[in-house]
Amino acid sequence: MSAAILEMKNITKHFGPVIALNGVSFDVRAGECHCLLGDNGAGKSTFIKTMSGVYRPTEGQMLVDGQTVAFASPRDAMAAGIATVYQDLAMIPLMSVSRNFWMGREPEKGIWPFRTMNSKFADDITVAEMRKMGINLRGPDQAVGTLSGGERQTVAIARAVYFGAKVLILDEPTSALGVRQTANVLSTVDRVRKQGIGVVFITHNVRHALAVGDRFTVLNRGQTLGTAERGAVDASALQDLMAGGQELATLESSLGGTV
Amino acid sequence: MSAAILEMKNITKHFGPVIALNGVSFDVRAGECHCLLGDNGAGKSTFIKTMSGVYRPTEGQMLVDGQTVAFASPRDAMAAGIATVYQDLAMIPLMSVSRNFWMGREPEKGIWPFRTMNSKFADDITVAEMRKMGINLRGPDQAVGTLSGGERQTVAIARAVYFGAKVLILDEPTSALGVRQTANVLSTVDRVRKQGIGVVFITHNVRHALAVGDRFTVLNRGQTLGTAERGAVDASALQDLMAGGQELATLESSLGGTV
Amino acid sequence: EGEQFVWISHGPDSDSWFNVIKNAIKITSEQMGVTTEYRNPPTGDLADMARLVQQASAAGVDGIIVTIADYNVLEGPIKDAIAKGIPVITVNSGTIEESQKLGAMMHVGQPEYEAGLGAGKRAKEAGVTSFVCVNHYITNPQSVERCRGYADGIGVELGNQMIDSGMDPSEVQNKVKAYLTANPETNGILTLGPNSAEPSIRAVKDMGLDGQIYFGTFDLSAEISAAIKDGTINFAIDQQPFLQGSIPVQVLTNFVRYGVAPTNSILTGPGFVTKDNIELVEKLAGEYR
Amino acid sequence: MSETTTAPRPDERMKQVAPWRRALIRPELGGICGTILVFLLFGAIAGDSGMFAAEGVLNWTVVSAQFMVIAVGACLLMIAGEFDLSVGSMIGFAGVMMAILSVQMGWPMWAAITATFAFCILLGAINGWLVIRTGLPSFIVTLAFLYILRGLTIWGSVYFTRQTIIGGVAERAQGDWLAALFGGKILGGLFTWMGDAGWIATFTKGNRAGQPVIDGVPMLVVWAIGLAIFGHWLLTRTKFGNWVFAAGGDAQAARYVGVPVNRVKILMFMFSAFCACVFASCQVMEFGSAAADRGLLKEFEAIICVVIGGALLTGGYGSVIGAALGAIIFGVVQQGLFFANAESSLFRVFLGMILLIAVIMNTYIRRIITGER
Amino acid sequence: MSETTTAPRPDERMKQVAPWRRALIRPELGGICGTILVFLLFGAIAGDSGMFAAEGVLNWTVVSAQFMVIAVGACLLMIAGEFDLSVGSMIGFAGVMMAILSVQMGWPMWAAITATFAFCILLGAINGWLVIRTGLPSFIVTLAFLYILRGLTIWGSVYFTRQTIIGGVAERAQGDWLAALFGGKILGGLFTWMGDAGWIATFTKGNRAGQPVIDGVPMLVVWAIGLAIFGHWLLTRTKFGNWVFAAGGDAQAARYVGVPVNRVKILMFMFSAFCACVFASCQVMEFGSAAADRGLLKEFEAIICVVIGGALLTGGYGSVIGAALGAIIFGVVQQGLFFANAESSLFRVFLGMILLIAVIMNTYIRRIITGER
Ligand SMILES: Nc1ncnc2c1ncn2[C@@H]1O[C@H](COP(=O)(O)OP(=O)(O)OP(=O)(O)O)[C@@H](O)[C@H]1O
Ligand SMILES: Nc1ncnc2c1ncn2[C@@H]1O[C@H](COP(=O)(O)OP(=O)(O)OP(=O)(O)O)[C@@H](O)[C@H]1O
Ligand SMILES: [Mg+2]
Ligand SMILES: [Mg+2]
Repeated sequence: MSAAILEMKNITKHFGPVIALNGVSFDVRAGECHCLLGDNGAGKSTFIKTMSGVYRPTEGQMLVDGQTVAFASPRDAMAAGIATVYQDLAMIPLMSVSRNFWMGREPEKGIWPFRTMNSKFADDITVAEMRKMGINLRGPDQAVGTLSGGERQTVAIARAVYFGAKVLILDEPTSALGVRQTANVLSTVDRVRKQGIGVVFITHNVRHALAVGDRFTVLNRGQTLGTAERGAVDASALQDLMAGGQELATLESSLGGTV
Repeated sequence: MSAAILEMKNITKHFGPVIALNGVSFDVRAGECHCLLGDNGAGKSTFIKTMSGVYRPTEGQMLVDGQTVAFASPRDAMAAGIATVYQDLAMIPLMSVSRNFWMGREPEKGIWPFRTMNSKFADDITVAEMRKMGINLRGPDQAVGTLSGGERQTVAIARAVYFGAKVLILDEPTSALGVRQTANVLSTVDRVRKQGIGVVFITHNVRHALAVGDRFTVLNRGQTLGTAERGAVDASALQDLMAGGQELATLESSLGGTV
Repeated sequence: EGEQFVWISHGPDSDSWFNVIKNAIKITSEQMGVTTEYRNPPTGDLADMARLVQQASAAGVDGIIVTIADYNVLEGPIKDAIAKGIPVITVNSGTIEESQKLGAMMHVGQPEYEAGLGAGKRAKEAGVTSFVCVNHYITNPQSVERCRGYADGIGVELGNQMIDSGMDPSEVQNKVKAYLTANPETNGILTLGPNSAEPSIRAVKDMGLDGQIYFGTFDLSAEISAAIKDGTINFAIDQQPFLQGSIPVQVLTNFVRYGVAPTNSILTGPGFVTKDNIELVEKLAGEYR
Repeated sequence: MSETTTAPRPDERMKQVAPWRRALIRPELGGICGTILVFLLFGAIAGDSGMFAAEGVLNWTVVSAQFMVIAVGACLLMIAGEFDLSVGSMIGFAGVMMAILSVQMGWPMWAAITATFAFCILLGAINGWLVIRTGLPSFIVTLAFLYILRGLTIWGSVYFTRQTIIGGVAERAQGDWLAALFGGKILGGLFTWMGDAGWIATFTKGNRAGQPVIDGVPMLVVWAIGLAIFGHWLLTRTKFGNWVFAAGGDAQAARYVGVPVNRVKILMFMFSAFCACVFASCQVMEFGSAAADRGLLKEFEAIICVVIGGALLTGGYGSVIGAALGAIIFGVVQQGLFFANAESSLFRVFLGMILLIAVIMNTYIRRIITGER
Repeated sequence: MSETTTAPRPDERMKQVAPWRRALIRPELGGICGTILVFLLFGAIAGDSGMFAAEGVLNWTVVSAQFMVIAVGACLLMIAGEFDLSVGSMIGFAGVMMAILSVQMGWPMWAAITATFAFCILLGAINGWLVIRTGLPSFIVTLAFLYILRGLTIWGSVYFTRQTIIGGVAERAQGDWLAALFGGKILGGLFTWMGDAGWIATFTKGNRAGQPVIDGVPMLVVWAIGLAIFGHWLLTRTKFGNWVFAAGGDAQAARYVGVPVNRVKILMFMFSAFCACVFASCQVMEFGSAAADRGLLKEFEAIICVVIGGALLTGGYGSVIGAALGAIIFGVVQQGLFFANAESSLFRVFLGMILLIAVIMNTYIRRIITGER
């Protein structure tokens, strides 16, 4: 496969007394879906927030296309082609879908100092992009607060995809979704990957990971337990890895191995 | 099996112009786990909030132990033995675990007007109950805000179980949880059921449902699609039911049926 | 008959002093058979007061009575009203010269600085060397004028002898006590009205200094006149607000009806109320005095 | 997510809502209704008092314009999720600073005005910086500045002039180009012509007999309208406006997608300070004096205008047009009560009532918009 | 969820925190430090001015007690997630109502006081009910009441008495048992005895020479201490206190688990009104007069005390002891500046600074507690 677009080396992150990440290395290549798995509190969200410029790593190195970078803000990361769909969705309920879609990168027209937002253009693109994802909006000025959870998720993904990211990071996009919505998100991931974008997919759900992942990295208590290629690992092995492989056995026998 | 502890007949609920529930019937018996499944926006949360006294149904009848009831507030429902663990957890981050655990039913000592909270008793019980669920607290006065998501979930469940509910309602308790935490919650459900408590378990995840459920009711767009007994239905049938059984097929083929 | 006048003051809604004026206006209006509206800027903001003058002139009243709280602010609106042919009488604060410059018919009142100066001279005669001026509405320019006049009368520079006491009576009382404790050489007090005088009386009495300290105040109230009687307060500067309320209404009525008016301004103060003449004013203090 | 067909189909789970009802749903609706109501009301009770003659109109227009200037600043800031209790103190401070610099220090007027604007905007930036940096609610930080600035104003004016009122600004402002921008009047010719044509009343007696009762539109009114238009344009038409909404709606979310939230908020604090300075300059230039008590409680009045105009106290929702209408309502009610000869101590009672009624109405409207209940 | 063994094991992902540092982490820590600092400061700069002699102590104690009475009410209300800007107007209103009922209407004093308390508490309940019922922020609702009550107070006192200061209450209160509960002094005998024994200073000149400088502790101080103890007990020891925290921390969550949030909030509004009435009664009984302008800006001062004392403006966190310490800080600073002969117009500047420093310190402390950053 191609060289890594984004590479993180030995990332450490402390929050005051809390050591959230303790030397994590990770990379994404173009056109692959790299799954990041791990239990609650393993540090997945912290790690991807480091990637996307929300936090600065306490220690460690980040490389984009082989160049060392240091993001001061999410804006920098976006400029470098890293788009993120956060677990907490980063949508503003009282604002319209179109305004949310374009937030932070509003299209403009006219000349300074009379530059205005190109609302017509923004609305058209929003409606078109949402339709591509299978959502028919009542109108581009519908408030996001009136959308369902699944619909909001889709706006967030559509936004990231539209802005032509090189790397798309999805933090547990399926955890609150129903079956149909989940299938939709997974097939979107698949579609995005085929466009040559590197996808970082975070989930608790081993089956969702296996459905779309090319590589799998498991985080545990702030450290990596290693990376596996697709095919080299199966669901139960991953599950054991995530759980630390201990008392799960006892539970599984009583519940029939269906977790 | 025994008679229903809680029975909901033809429940309708409107929010202004939105018709969230359109005639849903449902019942729970002692010692069973009745799973409520459905896609996003199907009305699951609305339905259980009706059961637990948060909303009043627009129309329809509720019976507890065969008696018609009308809950004016969550307090009434609790008094009738219905305990709920909400999707949004109903925890107060700045307050201690012990205060959260007892919130709304603080143990008291002394005589009026000098009744005070029995903090010692409250703390002891909290620590003990949390230990039963497998959590060792730093101390009962640790703020809930410093707990992980899984730990908070456990506090909520421990609280409901401790207060000796006849019916325990869990709204998507596993959606944000890791593998180990999920297993823990499911085995707790199993334990609770064996104590003769009726459990209403809401989830998107067919596998989690099948692991513990005795009966399965699927909601779709505010209406029931029917109730199935354990053994009479398998994972893929349920999944089809939830999704409305349409385009899922195409997705499954491309993704390998692993959703 | 039924002429419409307005009486515009600078006192905020809560200012108790203008009550006597309101009462005077009411009585005089009834006597003369006219309607006189009393108006004031709710927070005492003089810019709002200027709007009131403009408003009255827009409403085309038959006469305006206005205090010269700040010459600069009111100059424009008053001149406009006069240009419109509305007779204007200035009252209360401000000087006769200012009144004439504005082109008003006459001035009825008491110039604040001079009143303070008079009080200061009196205090100097009594031997006051170090004083405190209890200012309960320091944001109001007129109040500072009074303290400044007083200081000049005694012949000292106004510095931190003027204390920002606030309106709350307990705070005023305790601030005065604190000041007197920290500055035991103080032998004169000036308060600027009932709001600061009443708590100060208590402070002085609490400290056993009643009669020991030369205490002057502006304006009258029941408690102030009692204090004058028992010797706690040496003098009160009475600017006879009743006259400020009443005379302009009479003059305007006669002017509008019959075209007659006095040719000179009338100074209603500073009149000094002391133990000697307190009997007269005691009964009516706060309501008509 | 409920449909994957391309043609929108009405959702069977939505009851029908009349389209006219939907069209009406906008933040400034409350303001519009309120304005109409207020004009009808005073038209009825004070119609013959001169309130709606040229001079009366100018009277309440000027008062409304004053409110509008600070309401526009407060509105944008409130939509950005913060508010500023130091506006009133800032007005007093700016006026006194201008007067001290020009009258006491002898600076030319334009220099005094420029320096005051620069310093006050800097103070606004400090306000904003503290709010951002400490994460404290703006209520607390700006409350501290309310006291600090008022204290400095009183101290400064007493220290430099032994008075709390500083006159003589008018002489210094004579012929100054920048002062004219705040204290001047425009369209004087038009009014003279209208007076001559008999369209507006003229003085009938006194030494200005024959001149029209209005000799021009004060620059304050021009500023108010200009600021309202600018604010409205900024908020609804530009990228920056979108960021203002975003910063107030959910600062964290906005930060995640790359909106420079801190910069937006600090800029809005600076804009609010700028508006306070415009207010102070117009007042000082018009009246020729500054006083330490100017602007008392104006912060509340600004907030009231904004809230009457439909903005949400918690940020992320509102409209500058609404705030401007709120200012008009406030101004008309305040002056109208005088025209109607109402007992003036009841003014506050009315004000409180109007505030309550207006916000309850606005809440109802907003609930319809967002569908919340 | 990281362990299932029973013995707690230190988490390897936590750095060690010194136990003394943990023990210190409590909401009132800021208040405690602030109080110590303030006493040290004034001990240094005003130690020889009589500030810490018996009389000086009583002086700032009384001022602090006043603040404390309203701060306790504001604190509980703020922890319950709301605040009340109408406290100041309520103080004025209660005083005038009491005076009108007793002096003008001729009611016996105890009846006037009781009726006033009942009516004001009812007003508090209406405040609370409106906040709950309309879902509006309490800032707006109580701002409306700030205006309405002040307007009614002025109008009422002028209407009934043609004055805005109503005197003569002292005579009516003479010998009234309920009035004594607010206006009396206690422990007079003790102080006489202490004066005779030479433990406290006696007057050396003036017409009270020989008497001790203090003739008793005003009931106001007793009320302040009593309310603070009651509030602290209520908040930390009772079930209801837990509900107060819950209502302010997350009203929705509290409602879900059956806490009667609405009742809690309304009761806290009523308690805040009660405290305002206590303040008003003590003042009216002590000074023998009521005035329409009493209590101006007291709402801010109450909020400042509470916030200095470590409570969170957004609710759910704070301590009554902290608020009481905040009141002491406020009182000591205000009076101390006079003892220290500081330029009094700078008082507001100091106040603003202290507020800022105190809240920044408190925020730092709270962040350590919750581990947020
Ligand atoms: N801002 C913060 N301050 C202090 N500690 C934090 C902060 N953010 C995260 N942590 C801690 O860092 C650890 C990792 O948290 P993180 O949210 O990254 O986990 P996660 O893997 O995303 O878990 P989940 O699956 O529950 O989303 C946790 O112990 C958490 O408590
Ligand atoms: N308070 C409310 N006001 C208006 N509409 C509401 C309200 N609560 C829920 N709804 C609507 O009712 C429908 C059912 O919502 P509900 O939350 O019960 O779904 P759910 O099955 O729990 O979905 P999820 O799986 O996403 O939790 C949705 O269309 C939602 O938008
Ligand atoms: Mg996470
Ligand atoms: Mg739900």
